[in-house]
Amino acid sequence: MTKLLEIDHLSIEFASPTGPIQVVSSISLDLEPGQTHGIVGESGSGKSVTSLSIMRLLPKDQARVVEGDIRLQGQSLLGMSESQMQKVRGNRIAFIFQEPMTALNPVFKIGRQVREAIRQHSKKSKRAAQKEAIALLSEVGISSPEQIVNVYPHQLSGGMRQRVMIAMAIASNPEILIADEPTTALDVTIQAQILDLMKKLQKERGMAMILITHDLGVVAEVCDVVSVMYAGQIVEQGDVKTLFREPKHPYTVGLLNSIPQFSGKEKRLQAISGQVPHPAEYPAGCRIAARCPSRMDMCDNIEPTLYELDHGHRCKCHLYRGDENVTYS
Amino acid sequence: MLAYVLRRIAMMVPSIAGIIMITFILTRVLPGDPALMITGEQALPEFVDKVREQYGFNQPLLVQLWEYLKQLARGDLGFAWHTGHAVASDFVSRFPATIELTLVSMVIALIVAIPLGIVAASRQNSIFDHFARVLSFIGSSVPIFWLGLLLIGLFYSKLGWLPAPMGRISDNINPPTHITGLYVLDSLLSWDMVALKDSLRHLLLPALCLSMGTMAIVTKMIRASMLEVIRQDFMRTARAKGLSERAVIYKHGLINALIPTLTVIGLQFGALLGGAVITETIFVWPGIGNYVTESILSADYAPIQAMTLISAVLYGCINLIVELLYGVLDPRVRYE
Amino acid sequence: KSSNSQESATSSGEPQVSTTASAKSSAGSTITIAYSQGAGQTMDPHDAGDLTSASYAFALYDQLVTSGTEEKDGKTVGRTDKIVPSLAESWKISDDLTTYTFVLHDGVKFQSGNAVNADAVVYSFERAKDKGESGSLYTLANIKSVTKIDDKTVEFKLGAPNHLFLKYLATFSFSIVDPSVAKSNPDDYLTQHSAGSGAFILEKWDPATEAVFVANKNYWKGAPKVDKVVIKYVAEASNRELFLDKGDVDVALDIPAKDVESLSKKDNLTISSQSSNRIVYLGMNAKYKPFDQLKVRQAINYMIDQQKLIKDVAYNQASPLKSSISSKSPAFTSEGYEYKYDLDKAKTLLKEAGYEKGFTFDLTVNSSTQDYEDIAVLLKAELEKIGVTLNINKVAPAQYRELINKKSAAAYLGKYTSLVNDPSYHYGFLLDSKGASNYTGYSSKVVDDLLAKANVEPDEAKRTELYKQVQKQITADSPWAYLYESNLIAGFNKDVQGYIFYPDEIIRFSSLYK
Amino acid sequence: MLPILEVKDLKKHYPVKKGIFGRTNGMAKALDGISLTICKGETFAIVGESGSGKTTLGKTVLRLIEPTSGSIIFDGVDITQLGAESMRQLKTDMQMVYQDPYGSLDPKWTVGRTLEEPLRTHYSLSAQVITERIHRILEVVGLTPQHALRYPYELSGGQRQRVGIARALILEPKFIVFDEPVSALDVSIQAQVLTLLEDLQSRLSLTYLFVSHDLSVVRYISNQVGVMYLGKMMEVGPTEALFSDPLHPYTQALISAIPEPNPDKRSERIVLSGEVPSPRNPPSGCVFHTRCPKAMPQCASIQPEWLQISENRYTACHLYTN
Amino acid sequence: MNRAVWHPIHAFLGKLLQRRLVFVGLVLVLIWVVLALLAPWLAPYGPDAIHTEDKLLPPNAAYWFGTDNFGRDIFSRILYGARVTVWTGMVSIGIACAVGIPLGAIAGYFGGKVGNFIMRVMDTLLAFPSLILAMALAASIGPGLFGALLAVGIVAIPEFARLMYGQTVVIKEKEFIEASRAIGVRHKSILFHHILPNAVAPLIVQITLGLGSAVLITSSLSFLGLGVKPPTAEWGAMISYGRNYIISGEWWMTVFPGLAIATTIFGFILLGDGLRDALDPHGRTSKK
Ligand SMILES: Nc1ncnc2c1ncn2[C@@H]1O[C@H](COP(=O)(O)OP(=O)(O)OP(=O)(O)O)[C@@H](O)[C@H]1O
Ligand SMILES: Nc1ncnc2c1ncn2[C@@H]1O[C@H](COP(=O)(O)OP(=O)(O)OP(=O)(O)O)[C@@H](O)[C@H]1O
Ligand SMILES: [Mg+2]
Ligand SMILES: [Mg+2]
Repeated sequence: MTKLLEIDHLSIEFASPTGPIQVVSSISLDLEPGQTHGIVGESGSGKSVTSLSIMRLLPKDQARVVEGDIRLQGQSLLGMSESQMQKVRGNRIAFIFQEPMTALNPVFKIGRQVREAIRQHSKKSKRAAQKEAIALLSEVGISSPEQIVNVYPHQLSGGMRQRVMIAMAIASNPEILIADEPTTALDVTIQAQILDLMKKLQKERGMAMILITHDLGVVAEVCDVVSVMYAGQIVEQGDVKTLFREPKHPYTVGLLNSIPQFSGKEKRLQAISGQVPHPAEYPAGCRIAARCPSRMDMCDNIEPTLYELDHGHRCKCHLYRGDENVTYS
Repeated sequence: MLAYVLRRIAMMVPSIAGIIMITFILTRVLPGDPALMITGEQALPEFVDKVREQYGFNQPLLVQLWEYLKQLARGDLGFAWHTGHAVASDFVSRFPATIELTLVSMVIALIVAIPLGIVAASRQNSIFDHFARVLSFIGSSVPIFWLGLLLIGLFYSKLGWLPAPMGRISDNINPPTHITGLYVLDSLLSWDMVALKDSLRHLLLPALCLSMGTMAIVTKMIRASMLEVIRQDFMRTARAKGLSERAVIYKHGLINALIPTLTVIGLQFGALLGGAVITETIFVWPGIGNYVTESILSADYAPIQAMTLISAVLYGCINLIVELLYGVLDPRVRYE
Repeated sequence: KSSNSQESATSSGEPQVSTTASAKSSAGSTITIAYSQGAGQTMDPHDAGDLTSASYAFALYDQLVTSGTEEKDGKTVGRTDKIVPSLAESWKISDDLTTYTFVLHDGVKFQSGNAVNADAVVYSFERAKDKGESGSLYTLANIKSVTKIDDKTVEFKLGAPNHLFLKYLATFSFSIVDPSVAKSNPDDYLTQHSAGSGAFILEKWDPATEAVFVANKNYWKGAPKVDKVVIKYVAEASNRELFLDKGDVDVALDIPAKDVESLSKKDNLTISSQSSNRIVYLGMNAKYKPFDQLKVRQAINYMIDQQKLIKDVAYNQASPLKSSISSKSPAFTSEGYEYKYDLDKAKTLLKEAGYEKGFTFDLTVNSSTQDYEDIAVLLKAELEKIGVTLNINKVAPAQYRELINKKSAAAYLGKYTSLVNDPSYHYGFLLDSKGASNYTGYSSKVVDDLLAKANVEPDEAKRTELYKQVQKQITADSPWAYLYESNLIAGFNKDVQGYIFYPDEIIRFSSLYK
Repeated sequence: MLPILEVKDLKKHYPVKKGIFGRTNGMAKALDGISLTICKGETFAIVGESGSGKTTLGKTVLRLIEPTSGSIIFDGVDITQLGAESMRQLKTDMQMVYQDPYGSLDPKWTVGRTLEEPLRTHYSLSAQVITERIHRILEVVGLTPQHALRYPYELSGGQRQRVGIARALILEPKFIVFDEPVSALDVSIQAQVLTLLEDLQSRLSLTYLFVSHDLSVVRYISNQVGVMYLGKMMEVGPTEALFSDPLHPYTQALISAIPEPNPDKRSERIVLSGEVPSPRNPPSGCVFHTRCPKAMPQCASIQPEWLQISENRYTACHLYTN
Repeated sequence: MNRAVWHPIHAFLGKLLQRRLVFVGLVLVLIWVVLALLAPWLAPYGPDAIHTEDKLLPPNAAYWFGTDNFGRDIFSRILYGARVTVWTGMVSIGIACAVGIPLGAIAGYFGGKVGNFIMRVMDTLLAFPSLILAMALAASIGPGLFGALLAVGIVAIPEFARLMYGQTVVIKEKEFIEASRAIGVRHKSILFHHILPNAVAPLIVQITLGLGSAVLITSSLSFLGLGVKPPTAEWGAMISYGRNYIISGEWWMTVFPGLAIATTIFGFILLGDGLRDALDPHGRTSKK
């Protein structure tokens, strides 16, 4: 069976004055239709780079895919011509960016920008597109869309803008929606609204979704599958419920222990010591070794592979080498 | 909006008052006794005194200032003794030439700079980019007066391709019917192709020469702001919609890049007026720049004062227009 | 005293008198002249004070009398020291030399069609009296009254005998204007319009670029041979040359001396370089140290290498200056001028004056004339040899005028061209202790007395003798260092004819044709 | 316990300027009648959505922003009445830590120089004493003396935030205002900073005013919580009580909106409609009524009073008016 | 970017040298400065030494750039001209900095009526076309080197004031400034120790570019006869002098000084532009 989207051992390098720097290393993930895949990780772990590479939106003169492939229903996106790719963007895969403040063109009216998304991939008249734009805006919960089409982005609040972004993203009924931290810049109450909206739309339209965030709570609520990224690699991947109930990787565990547990004050926070290294300084061996409470000698030199646990749960840690069956709690 | 414009114009008043003061003081400390220049070399002292009295040069400065203000209030710009004419009539006859020169230079500069800047930015580090950058560096390094001399030397004396740099139109060709005073425009309006061709040929070198600096700066600005815009999130949004790179740059990028450039373009009018002083001297262009140079050298107060006053008003108006354009192009800016 | 009517017959040098001339002129011909400057000009002959305006006045207006011409080496040359009739056909001078009675030419009409009559003459002199430029001359001429005797006769009464009165009358300042036009318009009307009886009528004038004159077909001395004269103002000498060479202009004035040689070689051009009345000198004000010492002034004189200046600055388009007056002036003498370039002599003089180590001074020069700067640069290099430091104070014309007029320049480079070619006029301005242009503040009782005496001396030979004494005295006192007499250089296209050079440097373009 | 800071009816109204002549037409009520009491050694947290006036409150309390009216009694002294010089001296007792670890350190200064500045401003100490104190404080916040020689860009976000804290601590203040000190940091670093703050408080017996929009953080760190909305206080109470039994509908909605990572602990969520109105044009009556799921007719017209519900619990809501 | 481990100066130099154009600029400027300094040793003749027997010679072995109408060596004059240029540039930009920067800083930091007034005056000065203002000033002060450099300096004041004003307004809103105020640091100290150092980068850029335009304006003034007094070897004056000789074919009197001006300004502009990129990678300082 061909997967809807398949990222296959993808590695990406950026040019820098001191030579190329690998910021994403051998990442793999699959996406089934209708599924929501969450990617979490600390800042700089390579979440955005991964997502942009699916759209082939990384700056051409700086970024380079050094290894791996991305396939949309079996067809390699990396091998497509630029014009073929333009037919994929916005049409089959849509994107929502983190900063709703800057992601809309400040000098065009909302209507024009939504219309553009509609007409780019269909042969609709301006009129029809305008009508559809209004319908879309009302679908994303904007109360008086007829007026909103005639205003400029700066006249809208952050939440409204993010709704407009979503309207543009779903305009061509994409198969996949990639959302890069869609709610980070928003207030909690607004964040709740937007997450609700996205869940609703996904259900109605049967879209698959990749949701990038650093908020574990968001992942837990919205996603089916989650990948935890650290320093350009996926360190743990699996079904949300299993992963949150039984985190395997010491980093995931640490991450979960770092969040003040809302339900009680009883536990003192257990911070992971140290910090994420710069991509230029990723260590050999396991990249978390220096910060890991269960570090072993081998961790410094040998990079662990992504070990398969049950139910598609994978973990990139020497603790889960097949021979030894150590569990970590 | 109208209220805004009126208020803005009201705000120009103190600045113009400041300019009147500064110029007044500057001209009065200009070395040189105007009475001596008004009378000829053979004049006897008593006649010089008579002139001094007639023009009020013997009055205390404050009285002179007051007289000057009164005269300005009547709309009288004074008398330019070095031409023997009222300043106003001198301006009427010379200003169109300068305006024409400045406008055509601006047009040339923009026609070259905008596409060049965009191409340079959208293909950063390409050969176009290098060309644009080097061109803009050269454009702002070459002194106008030198370039002008070389251009005349080449195109007129050596090659003989262009008419003598003397005036705005050849002697044997009648100037077009006077409508705006701008020969190019007038000859277009009255469909006088002979005059159009000839006046364009006269304009070409001085306008090209004057446009260099502006061309350079605008190219640089467009390139810089385009580079800035290209990095913006909304450009990525446009790409993510599936727009082609061309559409992204020209539909979404260009207008955003033009907005910050507007200010620079507005400011360039001032620079062009300054540059016109030199260009007009070299190309014997019968405009205001030449006139001001003469006035400064012969300590003729009235034209200098009038010139600074008018250029300040012009500057204010251009800035206002730029601001209003800003409001048109950039919805985030609204004036009430 | 004597009727000069026969003189007009002898001086047939006036080319425009020829009535057949118009037949020769090619139809629709235009002559374009590039002037070096347009600034400061006016069309009003009574206000005119510069060469440009003066040339307009001569084209637009006639005077009672005018300068004569002579044939020299097959060329017609103007003689400003020779007066011939113009609007006045003849005149009588009373025995006490203070009353002049002029009889006007018959049937002369202004361009408006009005007759040029005694009223017009009286009006014109009234008008001239009050204007700055002509008023000065009016005062100098010491005119007491101008009276109409009858329609054709006007009588002038002078305060004192004045041997150069007729020469005054020949200047543009005493142009006869049309009273009906002048009176019926605002006073400054004539600044921009013409109302004369002259050979040309003003058609168009833009002080920034050009003035256009059309021929007065009914000119009483015969219509000009061209239909139109266009004056272009081209400040840059190089441009004037360029335009001349390319045929964009027919005549270019003020050709730089350095180019005379190369331009003369061109087949299409004729260059006229003739010695004018212009003298160039270095003035030293005795009020300022160290010029209070004769020996210092003499030392400077000994440092002047006129030949070198003429060669390196004037490119041989000049001649040595050996007196304080032009060699073309009546009564000129170089007697008493013993200076020649002599470094040792200069050093000795300085030593005697107590400036063995030299001194420093500012030389004020006008930025409008390139020659000045060149002279100054050369002098600076020369004076360095005797330890004198010359700082070149190059200033704009306005400042220059102010500095020298207020006599606040210790030393300056000056030039002078006498409009009226006579020592009386020349010295009255320049070196009389009360002279309006006496910028060095030279004041010599001897000279003043001699000049006063000469002014009232009716006998020409005696006058000449007095003026020679004046020259000797001044040369001995050395308020100036003489530099050179410069040429007036103009360039013509080969087909341009009829140029008459006048030593007063004012171009009379009426005579030109092609 | 002893109150160290008492704020009474504090108001801060910003004139809303329009046009180029800067005519004032209207006021933005960033703070509109805030009262609160903070006891020694306690952490008082302020939560609220963006624009609710949290930062303004924090800065006004330190008089970095001049209040429009109201009183601020610090250690028994009404500091709104103090002159500039006494206020300057009071800075040794009251300090502030900023949200943005990038913007709050002078990029041209080394850490050492940044830490030196407060000491030099208030005391004349010998270079040696200064160095010692800098080293000591660096260790207190979990850095090493070597860090004194570094420039901000050589530090990570968490390290910078530690420097910011060290700068506040070096004057040994009694009271520190934290303006969202962890919201710019990654979770793992956030936890490091939070535990540090906890430690410091107990070791140095400090009092905190802790501003945040993150309820989980607030719940973790504070003893008292104040919930702000549009420049007004909605509810104040001891942390545990407030979180387990929120009184005000806004507090209830806020708490339910937090995504919960523990899949076993999820509860029903109240999703508020609409967005926060502008403080330039706040709704009449209860400012929250436009979004309130329990709004009643009187909410739109009558401003609810500040009510004491139980011993330590206050709220402003018509639900509790009777 | 925050994790960069290089020393700031290394990083800066690295960025600077990465761009070849900047390097060209730096070299050009350095060459001219060195030539100016060493002029007396490098120049084959004195700048005013007259050799009338060798006048108007085209470039040749004895006179590399030819001679002028007095037989003065153009090459030597250009070398000495570099001194005048470097000197006027430095002094006039020095004046502009010394007046403009404090004015801008005070206006920006304290704002209010005084600040408003200062900036209004600066705007008024900016409303004059700079060359015309410089001409009027130079003519008023009186021609000569002093007048010219004062005029050029005054004309450049508003630009520095505006730049400093813009910088101050931006920097003073930064949190670290408020943090210092929260500590109780005095205004003077904040201005000197926080704001000024943070504004230095764009100021350096402006100084570099300002030097370029100072050279241009000075030479323009000289060209119009309002600059240095003869026989001072100044490039603009040399061109002005030489223009009369173009027609007679003595191009070297104009072309070489023109090239000297152009290369100098070119150098400054390249350098300034490169410095801007190196000091401020986002080019934000270029805008107000
Ligand atoms: N254009 C670029 N040039 C060089 N390096 C880049 C570029 N874009 C991203 N990187 C580097 O790639 C790494 C991954 O960046 P990415 O933006 O994917 O992180 P992220 O996980 O999305 O972080 P955040 O949560 O902050 O958005 C970072 O170290 C970043 O510095
Ligand atoms: N200087 C000012 N002038 C005018 N209005 C201001 C000013 N500072 C703040 N405000 C307004 O006051 C209100 C409260 O601002 P404040 O920064 O205190 O909010 P906040 O709760 O800290 O928000 P955030 O979570 O975004 O930091 C906002 O609506 C803001 O627009
Ligand atoms: Mg990201
Ligand atoms: Mg805040």
